[in-house]
Amino acid sequence: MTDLESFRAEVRGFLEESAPESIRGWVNQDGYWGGKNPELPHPDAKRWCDIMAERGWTCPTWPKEYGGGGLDKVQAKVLDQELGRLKLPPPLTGFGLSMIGPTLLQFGTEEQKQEHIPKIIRGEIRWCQGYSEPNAGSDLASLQAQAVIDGDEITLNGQKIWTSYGDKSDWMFVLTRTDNNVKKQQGITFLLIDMEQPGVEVRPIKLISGASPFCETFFDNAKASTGNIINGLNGGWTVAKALLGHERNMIGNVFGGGGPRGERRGPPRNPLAELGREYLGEQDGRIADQVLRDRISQVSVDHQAFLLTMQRNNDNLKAGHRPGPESSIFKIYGTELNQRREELMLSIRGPQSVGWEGPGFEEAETTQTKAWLRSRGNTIEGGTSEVQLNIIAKRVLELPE
Amino acid sequence: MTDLESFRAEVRGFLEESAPESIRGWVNQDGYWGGKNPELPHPDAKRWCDIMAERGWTCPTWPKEYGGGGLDKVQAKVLDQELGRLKLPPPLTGFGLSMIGPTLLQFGTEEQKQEHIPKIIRGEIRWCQGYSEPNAGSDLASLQAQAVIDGDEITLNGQKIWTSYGDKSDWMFVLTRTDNNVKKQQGITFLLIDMEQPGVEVRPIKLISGASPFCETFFDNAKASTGNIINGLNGGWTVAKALLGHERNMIGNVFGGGGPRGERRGPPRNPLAELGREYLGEQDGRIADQVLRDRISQVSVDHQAFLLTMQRNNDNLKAGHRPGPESSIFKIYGTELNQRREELMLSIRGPQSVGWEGPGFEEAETTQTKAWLRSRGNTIEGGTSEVQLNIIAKRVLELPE
Amino acid sequence: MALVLDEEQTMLAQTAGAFMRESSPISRFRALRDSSEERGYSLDVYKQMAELGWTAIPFSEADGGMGMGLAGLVIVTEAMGRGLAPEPLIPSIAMAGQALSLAGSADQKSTWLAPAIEGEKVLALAYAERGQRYDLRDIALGATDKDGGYELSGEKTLVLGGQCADAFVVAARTAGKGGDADGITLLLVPADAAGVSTERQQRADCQNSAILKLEGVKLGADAVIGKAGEGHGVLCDVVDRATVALCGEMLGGMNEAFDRTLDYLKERKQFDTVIGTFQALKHRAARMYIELELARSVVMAAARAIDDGADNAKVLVSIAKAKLSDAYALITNEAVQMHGGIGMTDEHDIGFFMKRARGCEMTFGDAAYHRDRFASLSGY
Amino acid sequence: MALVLDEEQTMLAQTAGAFMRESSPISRFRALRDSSEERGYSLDVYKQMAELGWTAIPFSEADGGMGMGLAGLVIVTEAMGRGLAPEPLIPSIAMAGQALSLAGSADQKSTWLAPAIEGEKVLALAYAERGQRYDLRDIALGATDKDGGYELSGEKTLVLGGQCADAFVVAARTAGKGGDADGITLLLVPADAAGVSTERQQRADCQNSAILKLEGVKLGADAVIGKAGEGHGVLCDVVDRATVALCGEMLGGMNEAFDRTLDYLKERKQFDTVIGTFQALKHRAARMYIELELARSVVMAAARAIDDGADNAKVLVSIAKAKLSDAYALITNEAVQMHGGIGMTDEHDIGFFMKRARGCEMTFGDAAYHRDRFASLSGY
Repeated sequence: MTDLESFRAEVRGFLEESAPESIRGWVNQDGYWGGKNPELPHPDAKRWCDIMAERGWTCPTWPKEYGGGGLDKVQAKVLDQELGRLKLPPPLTGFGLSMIGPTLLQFGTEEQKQEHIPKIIRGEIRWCQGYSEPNAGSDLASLQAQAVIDGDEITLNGQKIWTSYGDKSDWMFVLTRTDNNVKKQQGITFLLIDMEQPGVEVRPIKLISGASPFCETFFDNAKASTGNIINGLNGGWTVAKALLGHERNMIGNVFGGGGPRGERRGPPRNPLAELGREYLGEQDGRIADQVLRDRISQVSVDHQAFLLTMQRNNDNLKAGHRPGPESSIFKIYGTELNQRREELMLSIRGPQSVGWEGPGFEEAETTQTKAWLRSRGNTIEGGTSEVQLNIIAKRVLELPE
Repeated sequence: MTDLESFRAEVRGFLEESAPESIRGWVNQDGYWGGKNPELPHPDAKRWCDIMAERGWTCPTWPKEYGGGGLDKVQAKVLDQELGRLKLPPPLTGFGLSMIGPTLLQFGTEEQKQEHIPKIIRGEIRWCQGYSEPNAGSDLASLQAQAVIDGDEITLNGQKIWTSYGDKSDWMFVLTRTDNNVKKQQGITFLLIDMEQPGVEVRPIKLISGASPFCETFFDNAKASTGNIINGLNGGWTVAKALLGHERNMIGNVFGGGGPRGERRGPPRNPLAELGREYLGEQDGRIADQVLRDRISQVSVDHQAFLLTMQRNNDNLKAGHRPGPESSIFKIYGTELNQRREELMLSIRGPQSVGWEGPGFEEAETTQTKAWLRSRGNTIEGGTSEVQLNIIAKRVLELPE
Repeated sequence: MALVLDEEQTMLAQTAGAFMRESSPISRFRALRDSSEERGYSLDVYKQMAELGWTAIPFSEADGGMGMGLAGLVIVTEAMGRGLAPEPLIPSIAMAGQALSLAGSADQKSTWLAPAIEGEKVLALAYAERGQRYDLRDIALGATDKDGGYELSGEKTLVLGGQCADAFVVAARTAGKGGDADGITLLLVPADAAGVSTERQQRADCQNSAILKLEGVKLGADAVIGKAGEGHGVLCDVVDRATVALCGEMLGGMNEAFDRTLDYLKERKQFDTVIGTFQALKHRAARMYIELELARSVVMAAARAIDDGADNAKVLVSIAKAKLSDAYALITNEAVQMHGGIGMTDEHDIGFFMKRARGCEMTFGDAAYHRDRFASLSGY
Repeated sequence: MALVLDEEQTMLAQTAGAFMRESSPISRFRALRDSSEERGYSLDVYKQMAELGWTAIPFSEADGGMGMGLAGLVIVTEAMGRGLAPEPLIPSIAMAGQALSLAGSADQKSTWLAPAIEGEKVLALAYAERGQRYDLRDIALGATDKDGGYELSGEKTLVLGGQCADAFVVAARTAGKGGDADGITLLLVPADAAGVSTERQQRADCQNSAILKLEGVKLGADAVIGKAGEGHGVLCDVVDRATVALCGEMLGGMNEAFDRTLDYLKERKQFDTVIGTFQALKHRAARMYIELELARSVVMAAARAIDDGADNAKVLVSIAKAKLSDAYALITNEAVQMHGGIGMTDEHDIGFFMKRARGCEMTFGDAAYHRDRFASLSGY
């Protein structure tokens, strides 16, 4: 038995013994986010997280010294496979795991890592991201939230917007303005702040599509300690950029519709075609309205082309070629494709697409109409399409400024 | 009998007596352009021009003192109606009549008018326009053709491009650079130059669609006299702009497909639909290919909307409202619509659209394919679509620079 | 058919614009949306509109109208579109009122049309049924002969302005089957007749429509508008007129959305510069402007063609609705995109126009439907 | 099916690119166009391609090929597309050669396929007929039974590489009627058979095709490729392969047109600044880039799917041709527009790509045809 085989046996044994029976096969899009007052999408969600965190397996590849699993990539894959075998859900999700944790591991001091990483791994603290401001959207670096330092204490005033799950989070990693007299990128400090204090107020944002996870966050003499500055005073832009790149890839993948499936054979199930058949009827086995049928094919063909391009990108990476800035195309194309798909569904549903709620409309109809409205934000959030096009023009095409 | 009635009687009598019988009912898209060695699209074209020029009726509203007809607008309309009654073609056309003549009347000195206007009216001199240069397209003011003045003599060096009918013209009105040390618009002189001299060489330009009326004109120490400067040294930009506005309206009208027909009733003959029926067949009275049928409707609906907008613009002018810079929309929309129409015709003809000449292709097919290629230039010549969009953004929408 | 406003129309446009700016800012629309009041519009504002004569505009003087035609009506629906005013001018005047005007008996006119023109009664036209798309022959709701009159049972949906209407013009089938042009009858059904009830619908565009439920509603023979079984032609004419009126509303909405976006482009700063300086946005704004200009032309032409009884009136109606549907969607999509994140919030007003654009698109046929109709009317 | 070039393919791409840059600049294409020579391509260059092994790429080793499949072939057609090389690789190798490879007898292979692979013979596939669009069942040209063989009379058009071909694979009808899938037979017709003549066609894209005239051409039963009456399936498979090869060419052409436009944007000045600084042009260029990336993915996927015999191969072929048709047209339209007036002159090379884009679009089905096929294959 190789080392890997014995590792697999160990993992399998542990999971079979320890994982709550109840959580096997449980599928939840959102996952378990942890935090001080965690929401429990499944009664055993926290228990399952605790069991895994005990071994550091909520963050399998993170260093053991901070409570991580200390696994190498091959081992982590084994763990993943074994979880899949027992249909076990990921024990923990959230911005601690995906964003601030890796950032701390890269930029944090020893003290900062000791302080925050273990809590992230154990899902004790739920994190949110404080980047955008009402007047700093595409031009993030023009942010204004002012942090004033006096000895060890920092006082923060200003406003953040588009804070996802701000109302459910315990701590925020936030970009603050700490110098107004230098080039704007050079006066930004990356700060961790405890949201449980009187100076921090969070208000959920309602979108045109209805409720949303987004919030506005207001700082009125909110306090933080200088020990929670990451990468030094006025060193925040470097950290922010590293994080942003990560976020864009995530979004591209989300809107791509679940990523590439290299080995899939035959025509995949096409929900647009099914909708077309339902609302437009059939004639000789074809969707009766040939103009809409052609539009369905346009979107479907483009969708396939997009998935294949994501696959090609992955295959290139796997083959050891460097990733290029061309990944910007995924964000633009994926989000616009999603909008086109949603608009096409409106057209297919016709008069039944005007509803917000019943009576007279089915839930599938009103849900889709709201999804359409929500999709209009896809080309704005996470870097507008216009900014992405600028990036391609500059970095890929090397067109002059 | 009112004055107008007696005028009409006089006109009618004159035309019935003097107009060559042979030319009645003659329709020619291009018309008679005059010049020193005029082309005769009809054997009596020059005779007919001479007869009308005798009375100044080639340019009915121009002042009598320079040989024009001296008619007011109402009289000119009567003349037009009487010409129509006898199916008589316009006696003369060309850039003398439409462009440099009106410009001279507005900007020329008494001496210049005396010298040039009578010859224009009589069709003795064929004029062409020397504006664009290889490196001064959309940015016309950056033109380089250098005119150096020594006493009464001007020496011109440089190159012009896109000179329509340069190879058939006798004189050119040309924009020249006369001062390199001021803002570029302020160092331009508008000059009239005799092309029959060793220093002027004209070469026709072949386009991607085949032969064209366009030429390149090369000046190698070409000579002109200072008496032929219009609006003074370095005063050329004002003249050029006045002329350009005029040209754009002309082009918009051309691509609009013949202008508005307010009183037309019922669906007009639709050549796209006829082509669709021919190449795609019919089913239940409809064009069999419903996707192309929808594309035909898209172009046709947009064409009607465009014609109605031209009509609305005219109706507004008739009602005494001022013309606005929004006429830029006609150039953009008309030319792009024409391109869409040509591309749609390619699609309808399918494989039969790949021909340049026979065998295997009908003349209607190869002619259309060349017309498609030619149409691609429509959004470039006479001010690119990009420049037109800039104009709308600036002058109509008042967006900041 | 001159595509220009005459003096009377110019004055109407000025007063309509001023009245709507004054009495129907978007804040009013928002307040109505957020209120739980069943009516969904202001009866007070509607009565003022009637006092201004708006409810009388399209009708002949013989009917007690102003004889200003659809060319006049689109002027006020345009003004209403700018403010997203939810008052039932189109349902009561351009739809049910037009049906009575075109085919109603003298008695029906005096009982229902006259008070509708006065703004004292509000009418609605109920033709749409669940599962129907845009074809006006798809009427299945049956009216059965009963005691020399009719008995009606079934359900209509998307009855514009149907909540709180005083009476309904109901398109019912007295012969044939769904899909037939023949056999459709228009019937006048008072809201207080036994068996009639409505349920207000919640729409994404927050405009007003209702489900109309008819349970064994008994009507006399005098409830028939025009001739029994021949309602399809009237219905088509009415919906054509309503389509043009709606196109007027759409024109107002897209102009308002565009103006707001233009203002935003001139004021919003990113990267230390006003975003209206970015050429890519300028070009897109210029293209929207072109679409706005074309849209205005086709609305004016369609209204005048119907007023003149022109042969090509139906063709022009389809041109108008096809163009307006696409243009309103384009402009409002772009408006939200150019507003960025703030445009996605419910707090900001620009999203209302995007929602309304789609609501209008899916009413009386979308662009593809009208291009198909254009093609058929053009004989190909 | 990894969408990435392996080592062998990478090397092929490098040598193919280098060879084409060296031996097939656009100036050569122009010179061929302006020459009155009947052949329309360089036999010398074609022989060099064969020496490089290109003519052997897609065939199995059993057939004397290199076994590199379509995935290999699209690499060289892409390189050829950059230089608009008119050599008949697609007609002889991807079309007629594939037909022989898929369905030919041992004898047919040794007589015709082997020398085609050697580059010593050039073959062509004649299937298109005047009045046909893209449906491969629309074969009317009749082959009648005669003396245990066939007699062929009629005309084929748009026979790619048909001028100067040494033999033709002709799709003829031996049963049924135009529109039927059954009854189509592929026949091998040597160019020097009695009654065979060709006439070169003049195309807007200046590529090579011919009319093939058959007047009482007599063939033995051994002329049948595969089984009589069952040629439709082979023809479809062959045209699918040729479509992918053509998509490779299109990919090369659109990349070349784009690169040239990008260079021009970086160099051309207007209003005292390089036009590549204008944001509106930048955004359009970025959108073209996205289309280029998608295009490359779908071409690679379609080639590999056919090579692997994947179930979804036909779907991927239609995806590829639909995408490439639209993308090549878009990019070349934009290329000419961005070049401005100079791009409209015959003297400048960029227009060649715009012409070729349409020539390719109308070959083997345009985007709409392939979207329709995609839908049918997907079962809706």
